[in-house]
Amino acid sequence: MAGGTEAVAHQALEMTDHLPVLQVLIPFIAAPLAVFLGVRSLAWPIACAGAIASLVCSVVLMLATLDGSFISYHLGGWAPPYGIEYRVDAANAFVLLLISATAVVVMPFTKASVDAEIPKKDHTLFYACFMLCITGLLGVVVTGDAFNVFVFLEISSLSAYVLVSQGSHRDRRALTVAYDYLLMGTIGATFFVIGIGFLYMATGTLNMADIADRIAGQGDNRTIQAAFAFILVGMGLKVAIYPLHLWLPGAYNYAPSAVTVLLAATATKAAIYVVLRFTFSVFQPEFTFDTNVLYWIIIPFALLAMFAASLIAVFQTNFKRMLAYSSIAQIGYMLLGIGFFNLSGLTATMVHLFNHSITKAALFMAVGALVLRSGSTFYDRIRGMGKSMPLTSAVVVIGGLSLIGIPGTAGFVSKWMLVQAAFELGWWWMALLIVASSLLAVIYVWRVLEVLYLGDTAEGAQHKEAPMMMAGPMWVAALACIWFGFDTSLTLEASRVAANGLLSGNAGMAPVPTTAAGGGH
Amino acid sequence: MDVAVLVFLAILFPTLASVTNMAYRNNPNLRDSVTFVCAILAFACILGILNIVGSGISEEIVLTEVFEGLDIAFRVEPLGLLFAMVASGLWGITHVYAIGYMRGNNEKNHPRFFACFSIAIAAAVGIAFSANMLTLFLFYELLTVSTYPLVAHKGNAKAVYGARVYLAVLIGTSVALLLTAVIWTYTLTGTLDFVQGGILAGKVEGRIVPILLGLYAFGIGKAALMPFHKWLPSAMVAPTPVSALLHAVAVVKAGVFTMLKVGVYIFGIELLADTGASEWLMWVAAYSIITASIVAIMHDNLKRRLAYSTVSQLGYITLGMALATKMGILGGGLHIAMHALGKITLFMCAGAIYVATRKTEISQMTGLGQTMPVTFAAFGIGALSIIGLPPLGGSWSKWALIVGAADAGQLIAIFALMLSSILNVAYLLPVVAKGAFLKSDDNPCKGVREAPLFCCLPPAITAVGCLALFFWGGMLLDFLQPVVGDGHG
Amino acid sequence: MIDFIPPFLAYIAGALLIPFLPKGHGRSAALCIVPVVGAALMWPLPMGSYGQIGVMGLELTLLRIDKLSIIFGVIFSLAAFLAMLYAWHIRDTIQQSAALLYSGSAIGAVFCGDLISLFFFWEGTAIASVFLIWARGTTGAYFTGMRYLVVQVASGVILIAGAGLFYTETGSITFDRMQLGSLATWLIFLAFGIKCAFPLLHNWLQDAYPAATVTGTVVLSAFTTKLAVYALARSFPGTELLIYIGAIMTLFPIFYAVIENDLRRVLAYSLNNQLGFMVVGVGIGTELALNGTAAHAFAHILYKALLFMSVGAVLFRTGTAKGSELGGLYKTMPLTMIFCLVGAASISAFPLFSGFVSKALILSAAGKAEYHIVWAILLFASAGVFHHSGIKIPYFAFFAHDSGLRPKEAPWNMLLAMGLTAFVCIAIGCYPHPLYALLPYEVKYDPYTATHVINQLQLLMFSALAFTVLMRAGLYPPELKSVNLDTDWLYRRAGPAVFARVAQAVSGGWGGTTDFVRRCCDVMVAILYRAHGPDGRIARVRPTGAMVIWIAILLLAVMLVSFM
Amino acid sequence: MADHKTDPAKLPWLGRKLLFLDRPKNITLVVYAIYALCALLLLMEFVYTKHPYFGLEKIFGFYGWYGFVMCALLVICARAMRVVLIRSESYYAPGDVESEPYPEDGLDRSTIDD
Repeated sequence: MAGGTEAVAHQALEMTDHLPVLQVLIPFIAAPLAVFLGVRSLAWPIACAGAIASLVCSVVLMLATLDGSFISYHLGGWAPPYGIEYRVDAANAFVLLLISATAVVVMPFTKASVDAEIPKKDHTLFYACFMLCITGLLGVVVTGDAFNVFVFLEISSLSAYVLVSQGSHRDRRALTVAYDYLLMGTIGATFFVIGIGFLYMATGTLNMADIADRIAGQGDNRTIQAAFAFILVGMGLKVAIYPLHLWLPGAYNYAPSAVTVLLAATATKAAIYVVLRFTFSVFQPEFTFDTNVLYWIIIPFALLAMFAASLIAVFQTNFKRMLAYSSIAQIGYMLLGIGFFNLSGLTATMVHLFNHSITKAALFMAVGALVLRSGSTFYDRIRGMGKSMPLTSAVVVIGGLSLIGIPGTAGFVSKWMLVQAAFELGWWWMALLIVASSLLAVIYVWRVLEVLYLGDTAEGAQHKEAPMMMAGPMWVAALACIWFGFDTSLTLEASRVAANGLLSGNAGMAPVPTTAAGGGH
Repeated sequence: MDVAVLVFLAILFPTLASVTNMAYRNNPNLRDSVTFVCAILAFACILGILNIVGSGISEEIVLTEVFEGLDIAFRVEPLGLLFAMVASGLWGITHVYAIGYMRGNNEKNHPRFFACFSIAIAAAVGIAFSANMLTLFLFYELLTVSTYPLVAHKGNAKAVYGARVYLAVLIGTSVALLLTAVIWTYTLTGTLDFVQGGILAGKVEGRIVPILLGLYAFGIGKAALMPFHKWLPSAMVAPTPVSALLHAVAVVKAGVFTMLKVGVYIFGIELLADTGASEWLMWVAAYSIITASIVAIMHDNLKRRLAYSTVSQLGYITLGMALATKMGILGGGLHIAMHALGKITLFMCAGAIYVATRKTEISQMTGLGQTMPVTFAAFGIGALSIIGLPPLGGSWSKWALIVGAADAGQLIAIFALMLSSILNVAYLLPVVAKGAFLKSDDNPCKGVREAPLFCCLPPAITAVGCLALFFWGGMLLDFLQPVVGDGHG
Repeated sequence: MIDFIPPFLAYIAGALLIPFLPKGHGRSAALCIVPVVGAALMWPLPMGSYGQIGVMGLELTLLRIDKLSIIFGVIFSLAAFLAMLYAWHIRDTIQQSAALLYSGSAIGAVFCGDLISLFFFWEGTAIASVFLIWARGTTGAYFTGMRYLVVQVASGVILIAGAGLFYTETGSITFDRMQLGSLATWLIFLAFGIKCAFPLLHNWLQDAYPAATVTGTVVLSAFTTKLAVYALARSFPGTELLIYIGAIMTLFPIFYAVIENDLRRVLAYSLNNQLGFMVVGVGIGTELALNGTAAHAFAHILYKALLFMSVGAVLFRTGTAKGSELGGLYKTMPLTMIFCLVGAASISAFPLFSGFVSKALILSAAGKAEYHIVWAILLFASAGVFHHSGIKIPYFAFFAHDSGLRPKEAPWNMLLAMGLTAFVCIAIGCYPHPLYALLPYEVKYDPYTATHVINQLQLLMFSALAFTVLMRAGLYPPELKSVNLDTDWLYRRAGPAVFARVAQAVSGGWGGTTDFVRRCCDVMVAILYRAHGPDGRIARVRPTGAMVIWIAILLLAVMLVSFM
Repeated sequence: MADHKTDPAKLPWLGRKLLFLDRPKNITLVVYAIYALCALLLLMEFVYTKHPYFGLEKIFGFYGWYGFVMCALLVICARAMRVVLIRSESYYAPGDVESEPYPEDGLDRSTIDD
């Protein structure tokens, strides 16, 4: 299944061949369109159309790359390494699919929640930023050019800052938080760009595949090592690796519900993808510094995230904030999978990327619905809402179970892979640590469930079920959580192909004829 | 009909009952009757399976592949069929009882209660027919999650606390230990299928076997092996039908059933016997049996006492597995059925007493037997079956276990079984004796009548069942023979 | 086609049916008919084994008719009939059913041919009989019943454990002659021993029989221990150990009997003593000895029942069976007194009474087998039993000082039952041949030789003389309201005290430990909360500066690791 | 009631016949009868041939004196035992050694069908 097949690197001849760029271009065009048409009521349909179109693109791309091949698209016909190359293989097609699918699913939810939370006059702007953010995320993932990654990263980040600040209509603190987010995000981006600068210094190229080719065998080059450090730390901030997570809880908490859903489900995932890409494709896994960093930096910090962030989540009294910290903890799992540096580990990371994304989408949408009805996310305000909002609460249950990793949910699949990876390495103690941290997840999830189902309804509260526009997407995500807990043919397969590709480091210019299957055995 | 269809139907009917309960929350009679019909149909399905498969082993019925070489799949084999028969067969009876109990007690939230109850049954049937450890684990967790609302049903602080302990222990052990063990096994063998003779044979050796067994044994928290038994007494805050069916039959039996499955089909008794890996487990089980019995004597609260009795009795089955002899396994399997019927009778009687008199402490029940003869007679029969006295089913499983222990040359196991029987007498029969024969000073019978028909008929039926099992004991054992590779399997 | 029905089924059917019969004479009559039916089912069957059932790969034998089982079957049926007649006036369904089940189980046990069935019936006797104790309804009876049941069930589980081991060792579960040696047989031996009230295992007997109902005790006295004797005779004849155990059994209860106040307990002690004779007989194991055991069991059941009946009648009429409370009853209960005297004479082995013709067999066997000391002990025990059962019981109940009680004569059914029993006792004593014909082996023994009669009379009369002299001299211990310590002290006083201490220590230790752990957990949670809680150090969202520091640190760390 | 208890005429026939035992003088007679009987039995030693199992049996009047001595010893030992063993009736538990409710349904219960 892995590698081996002839890469489809060719001139763009037909419409379908332009998919990699269309993928990005469509939402990119939808954004200004939403503003400049000037009809507020049209903003949402346009955004929807854009999202759906890009989903179609990503589905086709995914299908095309599932066999382990990759598609190289030369922007403007300029051949790499001089021109910008969009390169799609299983790994990023998977993430593309994830991002665009999430965008589509949350669209109806966004409508309902935006109508409720944001003044009408800002709607067009909101949807424009929303689409820009998606554009940026898709671009980060699809591009094969290092500097282009930075550009798209900034597109998504800047629009995200704006989106977060939209929360100020509900709570003024959103502004401060957005400001913090901006500062920190910019620092991260700066580090990232410095790293790319180093790389350019060392190789004279910006094409990732080309860089990979050129730095092969230069494992002891200090410049390259420094580049790696800067890129890792810079992206680490976007990923919200544990001590660099400080922007995240605030941003998630105060952003409008729809934005939280989008950010939680996609933004950090795109960043993780970048980390993966750079760690395994640009820099070579054989580099000892690479593996050293994985073992000595990534794994400890991943563990730290799994426990410290989970503990914070345990003690939270604010549902949304709790989920934010849970996200940080779950990111720890993904990092741990990277740190394991074997096929199962990377598969676990990839699959968890996906599974956690749908889980958190479901949960944050449920939170959005709760906010809509109760006006707050604090436990004492949403007490007993399991009775008045059974559909929403059921989503919380399903999402919560997936978060814990109860079998039959998507979360279980990724946890299984992760533990399996640990066992394959013979690190049984690591397996125990993983399950121990998921016990913390049991606690924080169950606190919420108890609040929802066992608490007495707050005085005078007259809640009703969330509108269909919200409940629908929520349930799509929730059912996806269950579906992907059973049917892993898409997620696990794609993840495995992607992981295989990453581990074999076949990111060079020339198609790699054969690929070693996995590095962990 | 095809076995596959029947297996799906057997799981589907409880699910359907659950959906009905949620959908028609305002029509109690409809809900209850549909549930009852579903119970009958589910049981009929399982009898249908029995009719087709007999004590053989069916083809694997694959639903979907989750991991490489790991499916969600079902397969009917005697042990599972027995468990499914017990769980679903008793469901209908308990449902009748639950109607009487819930209405008689004016409990709230009926739809949620019955919905979760039915889902739990579906999960139990799923566990019974699982073809591999993954499927089993899936339903195992479903069972935990679906029973949590039942434990927390009353919603007061005590119930919430009890439910927390319940969840913490069950989820905690299964996620932390069982899952680890399962994945470890998978990593070692590349499969989790339940295969005659075990899958680990030849794949592991040395110290790993007992360690892995330990992860399984303690990871299966539902088997309530000490020290992970605490959830069981905690779960007694639940309404009595829950204690009766779930915490005496479905949930705990799911635990020990899993234990047996692991022993027989994952490790294989030859491996356990050859390596002696399960010897320590036998000690733990023996300890669990005795200690829980002693603790049971100390408790005055009837349900709590019964809970500890269950802990002790579950130890029998774990012990049977740990003996790693054919008779031990068969004895454990038999005890699943024998104890199920006995204990459900006891719990239903405890509930009937509660419905009729609101009394929960044994010391308050003195003299009640004079006015509640049916309930107390049923309790007496159930108790005798638990103790393992003739002419009740419990005596056969005890015999099989003793022979199994003798085969293994484990005198300590025999001793534990003997001592436990005596302790059983000491904590179960006083209830009957005091209730039926002692006269109390404060005339507790004043205004007390026999529990409503819905509450006292089901225990009477199960009590008769205990009696019937005595005569079917040999048949059951023959039925289970293929599990250990003998007979016509 | 089934051409036989195991007799125990008659009892079980009866027990299940009688709750549906209206209370009254009809039901009582039905109760009496059941043993007759049982006997009728058993009697015509030729020797051999019937009713083999294959269960779990084991072959159970429900019915094994041979000389040994027949004699016990006959006497058990007879005892059941007499007890039912004695209990004619009872209107308590539970007692009636229990009595039938109890007798049925005992008869089932006698006829079964394998250890599993034996276990079932063995436990059946335990469970059914306890209701006869509980039925009395007093707190004392309740606790006694519990103790009794625990002991009886213990005997059963030891039996089943032994059977299990035996099965594993030999692949057979036949209930037949076995050798002491392996753990399996020792366990079986112990199980029999408990029910047989071996010394130190005996106290359940003296505890339970006085606590049961008036009629219950009569039933109890007949079956449990004799079943154990039968089991021993079946499995361990000729086991020398039994001789010594039996000798001790005959000996020590008579001391207790002398100082015991409760007359039913006195009888229980004397029952124990009489069992000793049978156990010795089994231990000697010669044909003569085994005949003696069987005959003595036969006779014993009758006269012991008769004694319990007469004391029971007194209890029924006066509400007490304590020697210190009774006396002078001969005036109003003369018939009862006479029946009691018949029983007393029988147990004392007066010539022309049943004990005389049966006990002699055992003594002769002991003598022939050259067990001198045992023989002397048995002789002493014979004298002793006359002393306390033959003299003390009637004396303190019916004569002695006048207690002032003037109860009515016993009810007609009791009198009838006692009368019949007394008649059989005398009949056997006068004409032992039918009994001898029933015995397992051919009997070549004539009890009525001049030597035997005179020697026996000498022994008894001089014992009576001793009693008289001591009584006149005021040396005889008076009847006092009291209890005497026996082995039950171990489990009623010492055991609970030790257990309470241990439990206190353990639960204290456990409580302390859990408290400590809980406190540790609380502290840990508090610490964690301080750090991770919503306002905690770690959860606080700090200014951007903190973040920058972290970035710097992380960068440094990554570089450091990379550069290494 | 009082009549019933004291009036000999109301006693059963057999009871009336045995009333002589109430007089101490008669009891002494009975005692003497026992003495006489014992003496007679001792004399019987001369009229039959012994078939002893043991040498012990050949001693003159063995069964007699053995019975007497042993019984005397028995009583004396038991007396001594009692000193050590005796406890009050409520030693183990109050109500442990209890009578039927005295008398449960009256000394005079005439019917048995209650």
